[in-house]
Amino acid sequence: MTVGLTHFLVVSTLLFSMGLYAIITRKNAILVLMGIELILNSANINFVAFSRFGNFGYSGHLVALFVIVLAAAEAAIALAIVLNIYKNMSTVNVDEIDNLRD
Amino acid sequence: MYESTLINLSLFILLLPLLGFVVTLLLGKKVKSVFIFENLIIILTFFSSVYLLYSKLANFRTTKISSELEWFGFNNFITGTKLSINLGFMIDNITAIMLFVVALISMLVHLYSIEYMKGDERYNRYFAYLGIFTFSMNGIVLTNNILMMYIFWELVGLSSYLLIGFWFEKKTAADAGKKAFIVNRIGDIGMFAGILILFLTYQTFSFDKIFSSISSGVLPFNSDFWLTVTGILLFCGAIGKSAQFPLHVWLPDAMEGPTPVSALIHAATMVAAGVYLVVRIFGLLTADAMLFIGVIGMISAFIPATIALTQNDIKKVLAYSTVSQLGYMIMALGVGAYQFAFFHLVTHAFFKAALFLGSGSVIHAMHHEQDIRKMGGLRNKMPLTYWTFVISSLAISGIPLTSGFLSKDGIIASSMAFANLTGHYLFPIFSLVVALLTAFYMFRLIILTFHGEPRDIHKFEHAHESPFLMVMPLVLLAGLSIFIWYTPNPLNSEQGWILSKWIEKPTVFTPERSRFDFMKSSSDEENNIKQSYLDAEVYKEAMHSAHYPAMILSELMAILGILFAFIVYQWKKINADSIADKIKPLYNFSLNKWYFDEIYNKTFVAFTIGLSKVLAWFDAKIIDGMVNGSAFLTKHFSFFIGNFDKYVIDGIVNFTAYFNGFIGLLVRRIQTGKVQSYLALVIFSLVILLFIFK
Amino acid sequence: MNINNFLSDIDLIYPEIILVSTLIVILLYDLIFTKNKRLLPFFSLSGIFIATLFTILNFGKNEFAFGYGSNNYLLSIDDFSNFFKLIILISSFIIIHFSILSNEIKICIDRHGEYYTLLFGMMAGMFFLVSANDLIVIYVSIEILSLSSYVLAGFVKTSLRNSEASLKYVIYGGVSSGIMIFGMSLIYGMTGSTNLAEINSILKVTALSDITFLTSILMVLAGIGFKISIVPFHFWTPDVYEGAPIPITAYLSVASKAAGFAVLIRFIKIMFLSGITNNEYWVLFPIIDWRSLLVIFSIITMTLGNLSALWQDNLKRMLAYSSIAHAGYILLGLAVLSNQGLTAVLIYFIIYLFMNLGAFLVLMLIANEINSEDIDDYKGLGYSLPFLSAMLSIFLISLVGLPPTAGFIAKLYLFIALVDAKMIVVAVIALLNTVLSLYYYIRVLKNLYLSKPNERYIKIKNTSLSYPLVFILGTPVFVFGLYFTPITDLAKYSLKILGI
Amino acid sequence: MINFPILSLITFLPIIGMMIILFIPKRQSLFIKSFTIIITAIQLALAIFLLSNYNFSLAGINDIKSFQFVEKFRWIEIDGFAWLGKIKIDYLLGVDGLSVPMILLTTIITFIASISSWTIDKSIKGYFLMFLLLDTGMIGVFVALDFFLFYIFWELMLLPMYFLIGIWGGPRREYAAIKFFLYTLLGSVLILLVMIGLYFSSMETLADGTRVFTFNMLELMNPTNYTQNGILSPLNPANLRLIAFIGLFIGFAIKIPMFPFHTWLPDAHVEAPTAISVILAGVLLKMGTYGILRISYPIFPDITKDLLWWIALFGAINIIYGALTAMAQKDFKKLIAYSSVSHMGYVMLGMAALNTLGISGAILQMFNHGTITAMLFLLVGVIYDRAHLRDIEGFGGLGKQMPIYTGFTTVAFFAAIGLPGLSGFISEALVFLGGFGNNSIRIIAIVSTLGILLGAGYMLWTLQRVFLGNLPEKWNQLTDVDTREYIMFIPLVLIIIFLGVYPSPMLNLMNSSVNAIVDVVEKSGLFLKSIGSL
Repeated sequence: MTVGLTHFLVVSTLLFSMGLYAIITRKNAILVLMGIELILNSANINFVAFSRFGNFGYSGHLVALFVIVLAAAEAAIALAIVLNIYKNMSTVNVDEIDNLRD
Repeated sequence: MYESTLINLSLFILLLPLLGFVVTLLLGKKVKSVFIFENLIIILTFFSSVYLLYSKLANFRTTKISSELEWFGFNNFITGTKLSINLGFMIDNITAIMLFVVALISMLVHLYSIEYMKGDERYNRYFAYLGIFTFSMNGIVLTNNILMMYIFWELVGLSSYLLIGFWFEKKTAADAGKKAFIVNRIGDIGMFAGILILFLTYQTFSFDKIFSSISSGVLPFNSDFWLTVTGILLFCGAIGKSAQFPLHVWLPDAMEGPTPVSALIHAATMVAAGVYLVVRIFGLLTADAMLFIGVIGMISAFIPATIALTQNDIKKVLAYSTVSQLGYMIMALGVGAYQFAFFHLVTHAFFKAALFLGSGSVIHAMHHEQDIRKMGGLRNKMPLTYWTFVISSLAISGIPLTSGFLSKDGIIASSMAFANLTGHYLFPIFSLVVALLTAFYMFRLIILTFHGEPRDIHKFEHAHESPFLMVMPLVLLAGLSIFIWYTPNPLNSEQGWILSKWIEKPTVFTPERSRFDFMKSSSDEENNIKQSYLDAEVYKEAMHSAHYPAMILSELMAILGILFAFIVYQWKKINADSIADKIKPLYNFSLNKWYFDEIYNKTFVAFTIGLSKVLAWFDAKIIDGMVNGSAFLTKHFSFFIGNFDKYVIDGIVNFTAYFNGFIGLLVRRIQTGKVQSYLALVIFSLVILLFIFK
Repeated sequence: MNINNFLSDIDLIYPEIILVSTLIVILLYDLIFTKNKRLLPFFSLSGIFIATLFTILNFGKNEFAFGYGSNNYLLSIDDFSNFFKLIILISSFIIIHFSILSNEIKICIDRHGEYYTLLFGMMAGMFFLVSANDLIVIYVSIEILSLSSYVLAGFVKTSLRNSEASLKYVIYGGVSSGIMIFGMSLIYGMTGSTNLAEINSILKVTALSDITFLTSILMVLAGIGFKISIVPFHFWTPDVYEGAPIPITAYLSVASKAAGFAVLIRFIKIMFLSGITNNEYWVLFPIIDWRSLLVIFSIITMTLGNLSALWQDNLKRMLAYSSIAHAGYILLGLAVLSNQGLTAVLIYFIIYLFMNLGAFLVLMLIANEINSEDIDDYKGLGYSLPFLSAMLSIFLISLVGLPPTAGFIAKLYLFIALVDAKMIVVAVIALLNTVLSLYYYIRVLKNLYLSKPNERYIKIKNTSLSYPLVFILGTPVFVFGLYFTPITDLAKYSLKILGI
Repeated sequence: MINFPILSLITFLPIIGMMIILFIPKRQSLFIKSFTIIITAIQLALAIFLLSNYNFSLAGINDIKSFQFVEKFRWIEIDGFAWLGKIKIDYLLGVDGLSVPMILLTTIITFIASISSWTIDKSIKGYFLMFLLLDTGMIGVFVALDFFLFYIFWELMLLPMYFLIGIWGGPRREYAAIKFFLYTLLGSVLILLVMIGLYFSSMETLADGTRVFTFNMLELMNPTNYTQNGILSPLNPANLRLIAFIGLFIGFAIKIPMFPFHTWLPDAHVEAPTAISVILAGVLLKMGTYGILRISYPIFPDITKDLLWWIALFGAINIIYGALTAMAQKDFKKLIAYSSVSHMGYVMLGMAALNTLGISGAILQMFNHGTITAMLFLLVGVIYDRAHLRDIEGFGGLGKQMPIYTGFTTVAFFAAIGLPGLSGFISEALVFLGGFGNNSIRIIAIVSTLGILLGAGYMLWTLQRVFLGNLPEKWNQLTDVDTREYIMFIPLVLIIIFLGVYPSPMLNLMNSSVNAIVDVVEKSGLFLKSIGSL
């Protein structure tokens, strides 16, 4: 059995779904952020897989690199924000932070 | 003497009282004696009208003088035509006589009122109102077109309103004024509709132009039927103004006004305007319309006569007798007795004014007591009042040597002639019955008031003959109720100058096919279309044969009535109360005026008020509720203003609630503040979108 | 790639370079002069000023920049992008003044360097975003923009609502951009390119209309929709707008929304345009019923925005919903899918810039004094603060869209476009929405003037900067309402989008 | 001949006054009041001056050459839109026999309202600023000949009115103000939509021969200007002219106010301060009917002709429904408000007649109703100032206590119920003559005559309840009319009587234009139908 595009796509879709699931169900902000990382990485897998199997050159790889960099930056900022929240509210449970609402 | 002189003179007569009104009204507060000015004005008006009458009869007896000027107009540049709405005068003998009558009675009432109204806090305003009345009445009389007549028609309505409600502190007076105006308006709507039809058809309001168009065959909507309708609609105005059945209910109430006003407006002149209107439009009445008019007149003559039998208010009796007599005139017009109708108008104006002023004199003497059951025996205390009252009562009963005999007998004779010619025998029968009733209730009134023993000694003690200014008009008017002014032969009015020379014979312009047979012009008369049906052989013959029977029968009736009154009230051979008891239902029916007011109040008035309340509720709750209540707006109003909730509740409740709930759900529930539920919603809606657009 | 080309392309991005340089200058200045922060606004304003000059100079050039491969370019420096850059610059210019005036920002004086740096970060992100011609550039610049704004939304670290806003923003934003990049990956997979123009030429040849492609497009739209806060991607907006410092809220509601719209328009027009009809309607690839999609988005957006705004007691939150509703109106202009609709969008943005910033400015000035954004606390302010209240009324009336304010002109052009496209029903719905919106705007006016004044007397202490600024924002609202030739000219001039 | 821009002057004079008042300190309230009165007086003088230079024989309506005092210059001009060609909007003012009576009415009413405003004692400066702004809006509506300009002025009135009711009004002022605002805005968005639709349906040929879309009303009236595919062009088989007409009509009808869109009126009237009620009833309501005559009729003649019956029907409903509802009211002001609903019904009926008499009657009724209702509201204001009560049942016998006041009221009431000799009669009679003259609405006209009766009913009933009968103790301190009130009433009474006795000048003033309206609707109606059926 050769590993083909389909396999990569299945993996990435699974990752994407798991990411979404994590984002929606996890209470802890850190875990939600991890869900976001999962989504970004599923996109990365897609880019690379398409690039490789579609003979599109290396552009997909490039994109993946960009995404990785930005994901890192985003994670840094997000963690800082979560830290600040923890300092202010003594909790990082996303569903408890709902003071701003209708 | 030129025609234009007469026109100018009539303009002068018209505007003079207006000047009096304006000056008296504006200065009334400041200058206490301004009423003298008004009186001088009216005297001047009277003499001008005498002069006008004289000039007209002396110089232009057979000519009809008319003149008009454009009031406003509409140019149509596209068709190049111009539509003018004109104001104008038309002076024929009828006008001149009527003007004289109005001015005379108006003057007498003015003078009379100087005494009668003395001490009233709005003394000057009273005279001002009399002034505007005289002005408007003159307008009705002088006009040559129906629109102008309608205008002044409304203005007399106004002055009537103002004068009936003159003592507006009294609720009954205020009510009566309102009632008079509104009931009159009902008739006026009909009249206005008639005017609309006329204008639509003929593009003019002028009587003469309308008549000439009719005679040249132009009919409303090209049908005789609509001509009939037009005539009846115009007649509706007369029904209102002349208090004919079924709109007669306002006139008795109008007696709340000062008595001189009742004499002037609600007996002699304004109420006769309806008759005058029918006289003016006589030329366009078809046979059907005339029949309708006759029937209305007949009913109006009969019903009030029965009511007058039992009334105890001196003025109410006179009021019902006025309605009854007006019914006579209207009926006379309906049966084609054009000249007698107008003649009766004139004679009635004099003797009825005398009666009212006489009753005013009594009321004045009795310190505003109007109930005849509390009077009696005044004959000696007030001889002049008494005798003038008697003469006038004789006149109204149609006893020979009086003017009333001349006119009334003529009407009865004409109705007989009409019955013979057309077979409508109800007219003479009813007119005879009414003659009987009239004689009875008038003498009942005289006997109860002047004869016998005083029933209220206290008031009787203070009673006294009225001062000169009040008695003088009585004497004058009673004098005018004598035959000699109208005809040399007391038994045959037709030979008198007023009928043979002064009152023009009517011309009928309606198509031949829609006239009564006797009004059709016979073939040999084709050359002479101007000849009136009154001069037609067939009609002359009928009149001739009816003359004596009518005279005999009517005299019989009158004397019977008087006799019966004496039997019951003077000699007390029959106890009035026991008769009343025996026929209790009929008595009550009469006493309660056939329950007209009650019926109207329970039906039309109640309906209108009820409808208005329902609509007001509908407006406030439903319309408003609905428009606001694209529901949640309503809710939001309530959000702003707490008390608006009641509208929500009263309005369209369910929808509002549902919609509010929906919006609340949408807005409140979605924005939970929880970021994860937001994201879940985003993903959910993405899936939905995918399904929609796939 | 030719180095000469590269160098000549540099010429085209001077404004961006200026912005980034200013960023660096501010950063350095902040590091070096730790005590004196007063010059920071000055640097910022001069940077913006110079960038504006270069942007204006770029008008009319209409060139692609940074090509790669066969005729693919990363950026297109066209008048359309210049227009949006101008919008961003003007709003940034005003926002700097906001920041000077804002009490919230003032109290964190030691972190001002950070503040202005991040502001320029946002600007830079937006600048690239509006000229982005490639999915990668779109993604990267959105991220630059977002990352800066996440921090700015929570700038006052001690403030609970700042922190909450920024947390929500970052999570929501992260997920949105994640979904977007996943969608982009799918597009890349199906077309083999990330360049908008190239994808367009591929779509011309191969008709892609399967559900995967549709999904990917919707995913990208979700990412962009997050930026411009259209329903159903708007949920963050009220919370973040309410939580963030007012200058940032104002900035997000104008500049970042403008940038988002710019990229949305470019995304749709460049990627999917197959032709233009005689009367300049766009014919798009029938992958999806574009007009219905956009109309549904916009109608739901404006209706929900307006309906929700009705319930708000906090003026800031109300303005957040109002900005959602306005996003709906603007999107309607795009939904017409014609140059005419596009003109309406551009005109709307010019006017929206002034009226919305004006409303936020007055809100901020009043909040500075009474420490409240609650509409009920505005009762009777019309009598103690006549000038500010009058101006606030004008801004709000303009937001409703009543003549003779400029808001009317914005709506007018929008409806002109709609009627011309025979989208009458949509126009009626939009108009009814306008009526609806009157309701909550007028509520503010009601509290200002109609309600009984509160006892306390409020006075703005220092008006030397704030009042002229309010006046400067108010003037265009009036002038453009009565004489709108300049803005329509500008909008007309800025229609040029480089692409196929 | 006038060689200065009198229309602009008359329109923007209040704005100038507003600018000046803006710089007057609040404390100078006396100066602000008198200054406003002076401004409105100058405006009135200008209007009379305009009238004296007006050429009665020119018709206007759809021909720019026969408009007078025309001011025209290019306001907005934008070249180079590929799909639109050139966008241009003109600043176009002009008057004809339709607008001059309205300008006259507006200036008179505003002048009297400014005198009536003397009693305002709360934030005087703000009041008069709003007052003057409102003034400009009103005049502007009547002089604008460009739809766009018209719309701007139309909307300009909303906000000042909102504040005038909302700040200086009665207890439920906020509710009334917002209701007014919402209703009118709802109406105006409909107008806006139709305006835009028309813009795309008609093209004007400029002097240089280019064809451009236009907001110019007169060009919109020209049936040869329609484009092939315009959404409201009869050439387009799928045109929406009927719907557009209805939309436009509702937009105007809300202002009239026509049943069932009238419910804002009673609330607005009851809550508004006297002067504002006066303006509202005297001028604002007329804008609805003016708009219909100025815009709906000549631009949609084909639809107009088809829907005349409906317009008449709603007119009749207004007449009767308004009268009946008025009858049940207990609040004096509300009663007058509903009577306005009834009386505006006559205007609609007259318009629906579409003949010289009917339309003359309608315009005259607009003017007359303006003066009569203004007077009625002033009268209610006078009694409310003194007694702080508007409940009809709470009064009685005032005729004794306040005879002169009663006199004025009687004149106004009788004018309102169409007593001959007072102005209301002429217009009502003309309306009926016109209505009856039109075959299709004849029955409706006849039914509407019931309104005359009902009008007399509720007016006299009110007169009786308030002025007749016995005077309750508590009202024996009420004073009669004072000098300031004399100044307000006497001109109105004189106008009412003058036009009742001699309406000719006013009718001549509008005669040519009325002919032109009828002609335009007839001719272009036929033309449009013929090209529509091709």
